[in-house]
Amino acid sequence: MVDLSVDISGLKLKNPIMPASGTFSEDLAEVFDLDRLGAHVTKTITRGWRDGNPTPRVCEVNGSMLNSIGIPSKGVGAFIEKVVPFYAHYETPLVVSISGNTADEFATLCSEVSVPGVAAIEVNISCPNIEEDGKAFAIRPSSTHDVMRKLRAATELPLWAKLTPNTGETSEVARAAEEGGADALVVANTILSMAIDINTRRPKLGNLMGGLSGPSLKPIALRMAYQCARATGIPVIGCGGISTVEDVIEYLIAGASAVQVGTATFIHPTIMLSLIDGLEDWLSNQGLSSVKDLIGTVIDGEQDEAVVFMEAAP
Amino acid sequence: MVDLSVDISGLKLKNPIMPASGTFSEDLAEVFDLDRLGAHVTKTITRGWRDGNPTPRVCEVNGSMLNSIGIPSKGVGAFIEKVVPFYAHYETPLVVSISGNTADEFATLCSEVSVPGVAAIEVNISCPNIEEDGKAFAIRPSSTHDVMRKLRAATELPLWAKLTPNTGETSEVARAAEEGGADALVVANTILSMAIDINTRRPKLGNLMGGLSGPSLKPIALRMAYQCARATGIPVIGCGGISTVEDVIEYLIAGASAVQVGTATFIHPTIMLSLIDGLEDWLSNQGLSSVKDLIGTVIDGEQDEAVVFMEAAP
Amino acid sequence: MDDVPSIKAFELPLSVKSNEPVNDEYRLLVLAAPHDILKRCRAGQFFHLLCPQAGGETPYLRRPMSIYGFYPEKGELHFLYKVTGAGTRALASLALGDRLNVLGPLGEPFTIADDWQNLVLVARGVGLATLAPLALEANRLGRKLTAICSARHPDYLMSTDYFASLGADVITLTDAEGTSDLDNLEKVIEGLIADGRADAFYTCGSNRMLRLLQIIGERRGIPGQIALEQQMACGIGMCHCCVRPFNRGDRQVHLRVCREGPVFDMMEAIAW
Amino acid sequence: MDDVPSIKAFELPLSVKSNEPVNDEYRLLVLAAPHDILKRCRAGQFFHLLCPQAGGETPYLRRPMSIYGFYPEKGELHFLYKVTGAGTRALASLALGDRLNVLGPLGEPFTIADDWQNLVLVARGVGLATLAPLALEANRLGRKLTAICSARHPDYLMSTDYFASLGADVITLTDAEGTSDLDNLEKVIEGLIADGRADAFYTCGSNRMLRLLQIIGERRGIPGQIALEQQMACGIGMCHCCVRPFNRGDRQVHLRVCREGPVFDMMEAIAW
Ligand SMILES: Cc1cc2nc3c(=O)[nH]c(=O)nc-3n(C[C@H](O)[C@H](O)[C@H](O)COP(=O)(O)OP(=O)(O)OC[C@H]3O[C@@H](n4cnc5c(N)ncnc54)[C@H](O)[C@@H]3O)c2cc1C
Ligand SMILES: Cc1cc2nc3c(=O)[nH]c(=O)nc-3n(C[C@H](O)[C@H](O)[C@H](O)COP(=O)(O)OP(=O)(O)OC[C@H]3O[C@@H](n4cnc5c(N)ncnc54)[C@H](O)[C@@H]3O)c2cc1C
Ligand SMILES: Cc1cc2nc3c(=O)[nH]c(=O)nc-3n(C[C@H](O)[C@H](O)[C@H](O)COP(=O)(O)O)c2cc1C
Ligand SMILES: Cc1cc2nc3c(=O)[nH]c(=O)nc-3n(C[C@H](O)[C@H](O)[C@H](O)COP(=O)(O)O)c2cc1C
Ligand code: FES
Ligand code: FES
Repeated sequence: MVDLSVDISGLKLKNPIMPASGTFSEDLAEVFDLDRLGAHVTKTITRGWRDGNPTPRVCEVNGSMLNSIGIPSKGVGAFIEKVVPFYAHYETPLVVSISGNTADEFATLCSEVSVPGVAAIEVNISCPNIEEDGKAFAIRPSSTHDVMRKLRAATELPLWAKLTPNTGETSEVARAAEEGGADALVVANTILSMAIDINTRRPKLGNLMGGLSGPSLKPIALRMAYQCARATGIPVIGCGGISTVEDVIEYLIAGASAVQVGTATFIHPTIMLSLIDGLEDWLSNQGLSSVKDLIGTVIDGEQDEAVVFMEAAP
Repeated sequence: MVDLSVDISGLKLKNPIMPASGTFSEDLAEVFDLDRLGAHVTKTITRGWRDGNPTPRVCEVNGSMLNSIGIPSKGVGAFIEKVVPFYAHYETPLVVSISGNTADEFATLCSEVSVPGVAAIEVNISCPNIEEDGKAFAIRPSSTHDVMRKLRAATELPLWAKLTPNTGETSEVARAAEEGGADALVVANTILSMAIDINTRRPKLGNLMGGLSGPSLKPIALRMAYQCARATGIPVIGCGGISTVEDVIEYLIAGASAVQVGTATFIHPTIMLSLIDGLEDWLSNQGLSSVKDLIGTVIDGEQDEAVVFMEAAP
Repeated sequence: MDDVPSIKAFELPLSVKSNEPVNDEYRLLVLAAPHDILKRCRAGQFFHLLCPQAGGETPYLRRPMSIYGFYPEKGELHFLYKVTGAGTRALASLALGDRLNVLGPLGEPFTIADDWQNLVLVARGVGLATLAPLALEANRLGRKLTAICSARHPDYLMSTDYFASLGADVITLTDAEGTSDLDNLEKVIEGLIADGRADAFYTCGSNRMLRLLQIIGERRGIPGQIALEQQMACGIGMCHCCVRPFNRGDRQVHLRVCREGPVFDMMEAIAW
Repeated sequence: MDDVPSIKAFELPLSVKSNEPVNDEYRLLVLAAPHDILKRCRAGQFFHLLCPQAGGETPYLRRPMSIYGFYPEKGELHFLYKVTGAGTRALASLALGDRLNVLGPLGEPFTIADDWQNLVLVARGVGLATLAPLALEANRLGRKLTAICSARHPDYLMSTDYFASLGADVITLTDAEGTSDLDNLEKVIEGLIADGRADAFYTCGSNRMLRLLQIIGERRGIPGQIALEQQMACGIGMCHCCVRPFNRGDRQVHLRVCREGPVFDMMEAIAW
């Protein structure tokens, strides 16, 4: 028997496989038993009601996809009334993803969702901050630190900070999140992208631009997961392009303590179950008794620290 | 007859297809007549001699590749003596790509390569700047502006600034390059990525991390090309993941005046010729008499300016 | 554990029994499917199909397809599709014995209210694929059905024999014969209403038809349902990419085509 | 225009004549190739192969393969390969009539100096693929050749008949028979030297063999050449990914395996 359980700063998960925010909902309970997952992570909510972006909201690009769903949200009231009780039927811990346009609004929401039944809060700091010219909080270390301190003060629950790949300062942002009070880092969100229909000459997304997810994102997000694991002392949850058990293993070796699966669930709704089973088989074939023995075992010892944190010269 | 010629701030190219730096060299003359290309762009050189990064220097990732070649360079002397005269045998204009560790060294090199036979200088500001904690110049608007002003003062030749996707401030960096004196923008270089061999647990690149190029990069670089065309008044040269004539058209519609083809040449060494022919055919099928009638024709009019420049909410 | 939803949708590979052209635009795909899946199917629902790699193209997202027919006795699941892009081109390449990964059944089916004795089905082109199984259901419930089938050309009229065999009155309208314009359609429908043969409308696909049916429905107080399409990623309600706007009272709401739909109240739908 | 390099390498799709296993590790791929391409081929050169999509895998970069045989008369180009990963698995899926896009011939060939009358070829495993065409060249030039072929097991000894048919003396060493160790190899080579049958060495692939040959070469003043491998992207000298270090005088230089190689001076090569 292989021990698949991991510990995310005190929150124990029975296995390291969980869904990524926005690619999971109660609806999936009609496809398989959600209690098999390591955690449940909800779509990001905002305090008030929001409509989301114009359609089309998704398109395909070369074996991956773009989305500009926006964050349609029924607001925090509806969420606490309807969604939190749904997950109370499961043993798997519930992680609630939240977001806000300003640091204060964000922090208010953070305290509002700190209710029984919620095991941790994932703060989606990859969303635009209207106080910083619309830049996402997690683009800069300073705005990351500021918002994390306010969020930290707003709740006793574990805080997972979800980072964006739309930055040139991943390690610095990761450290700012840690110093600001994050208990774990979720690495990463989608990267800003675009596609144009050459026949109509219109952008393929109603919102012009959107986030790239799926296999194309993997090498970028894996690099960030590695950088964050090296740069901080808190657990990293890898996310981006995972669709095979080899991808899961690659993230764990790079230093991630758990992983989130997003777009792959759209292609194979039951994929998270296959990943859990596949990981167990692989570990047992390798003679490993615990997934913890795999985490962070990348052999990079001969490498200069400078190489790890500097930008590579192209 | 379709007119394929384009004008890059006064430099006239017979067609908008040229190679990307580092994926082209004199060696390709043994595969096809290089005079068919719109421009010749050399591998980035540095002032002094450099060895490049440890091997392995490339690996495959999901239908794309990572590289960490580094910038092996024989130095500026050997370059002017051997490489510049080679290209004198062709009518196609020569664009020399250069880079430096500090802004001053960069500027010195810029004036040193301003020799007869060189039509324009591409400044690879996506390389680490040792005065800014090893961050590439083009990660931040301020360091972009500083280095561009020094480069501008060092030469009379057209300056093309090559931007990096490793930033959250593409539009700002583009404007800083324009204000600093760039005549055109090359958008973009590779994005920092990683891959690990799960059997050996070693990074697949000798340098740990490297740049992602090929089809996976396209939606990201296309988005940047669009942002740069919107944000500045100088020509944009699109680069990233181009491997079909549809890709070329998509970049031109997004606002690029020309394109660079990189990794695709490794897969099909003659692909640039097919792209030139394919573009001509497509334009003529569309009843367009000049490629200039296609450039920047994306239909985005109904979109809020804010959407274009802000980060999309994922 | 109680109150946990039961499993309703299944991801599974089905083997191809046949995949033949119906005319030069449409093809019929027949899959061998397990009895317990077929028993769950309802008219108006759809499956989300994972199209294979074919001819150098790799469709990534699944493609939604209405259930054209489901036959628990024969163990068959039918789709009628039009080849339009990479995904449907890939479907067209499937041969006997190949496997196709399907997810379903998904979405809310058509409903037939107890007092809807005379049903009128109005469809054009591939819309017939979605409405066809409704005829079977109407037949099972002993309702009268009139199927108004519109197409560019008589050659593209599909399923008319199928409708007729289920006891439906079939009215065909084609562009080629100059009978498919909205004015004529309106006349035909008003004729049915006058004869007391229109308690409810079922339609799908065409914007112009929707608008006409809404006007007639409003004027005559006749309800109806419409099956709508929208691009989909997950197909099961998670991603919110497939929303469309609907009128609910004096508000507009966004509903997911894959989850609250694809069948919606005809009067609430908003023409696009 | 003058001084512009002439076209030497060609990108073109060739059709497969056969692709059969040689033993349970190696396969022989025979392509139909145009005469003018085959005439340009030289022993030691390679082609860069664009492996097809196969079995859900999509190899992206091309794969370098030594020319195992080139026969302008028969219009055939041969490759001998070992299935190791996605690219070679895809090669193994090629069937009669399939097309394979190749780029070549590439790289610097072996050279045979005028005073090298007695050649010794030392190879193990797939290294034989690279050295085989050298035997043909030696035969054409009327040089004497001794081929020392090493393998895990007699079953994996390939090309020995081929070497023998070209008039070479063949010496086989295998792990199974306990004859392939370095001590024995050294004895065999020293025997050849004593008999005046070793003016130059040709080798490839094995680190341990290289070191041994360098020691013997140094001691006895016998020159040699080695064909080396390195991961490649472009295959024609543009990308600088395929470099290896070499001793040149008292400096180390980095040379491109695809361009300055794959054949290098044996004494300059650095064991890895
Ligand atoms: C609930 C539902 C039921 C459907 N039933 C049928 C049916 O029975 N027969 C049939 O022929 N078609 C049906 N369609 C339309 C069918 O899904 C599209 O024709 C198909 O997805 C096109 O894919 P493609 O790759 O061939 O085309 P492309 O245009 O290359 O597709 C590109 C993307 O757009 C999406 N897309 C394109 N057209 C549509 C559309 N009309 N609706 C939704 N997404 C679209 C594709 O899924 C894909 O993600 C249905 C659509 C929905 C939503
Ligand atoms: C000049 C030259 C000549 C060669 N001649 C032959 C030959 O005649 N017969 C033969 O069987 N093999 C030969 N090889 C090795 C052959 O190129 C590799 O076995 C092959 O590329 C492996 O690809 P793969 O996808 O099956 O394996 P993978 O391990 O999946 O390949 C992953 C990547 O590593 C590269 N790679 C893996 N092994 C090697 C290697 N040994 N050398 C270079 N790149 C490698 C691949 O090209 C690919 O880019 C030669 C290599 C070189 C450089
Ligand atoms: C349709 C869609 C909606 C998403 N919505 C959210 C969201 O609301 N909040 C969030 O933090 N990330 C959101 N994401 C990003 C995912 O959580 C994940 O970070 C990203 O998709 C990368 O993982 P993947 O490649 O496995 O999909 C969304 C992604 C997709 C595809
Ligand atoms: C092997 C390799 C070497 C490269 N070297 C350089 C370089 O020296 N200077 C530079 O500005 N860009 C360099 N690049 C980046 C390319 O010029 C180009 O920006 C990038 O590859 C994206 O384009 P592509 O997807 O078409 O390859 C290199 C790319 C590759 C793959
Ligand atoms: S397709 Fe995902 S919610 Fe409808
Ligand atoms: S493989 Fe590109 S230089 Fe050798």
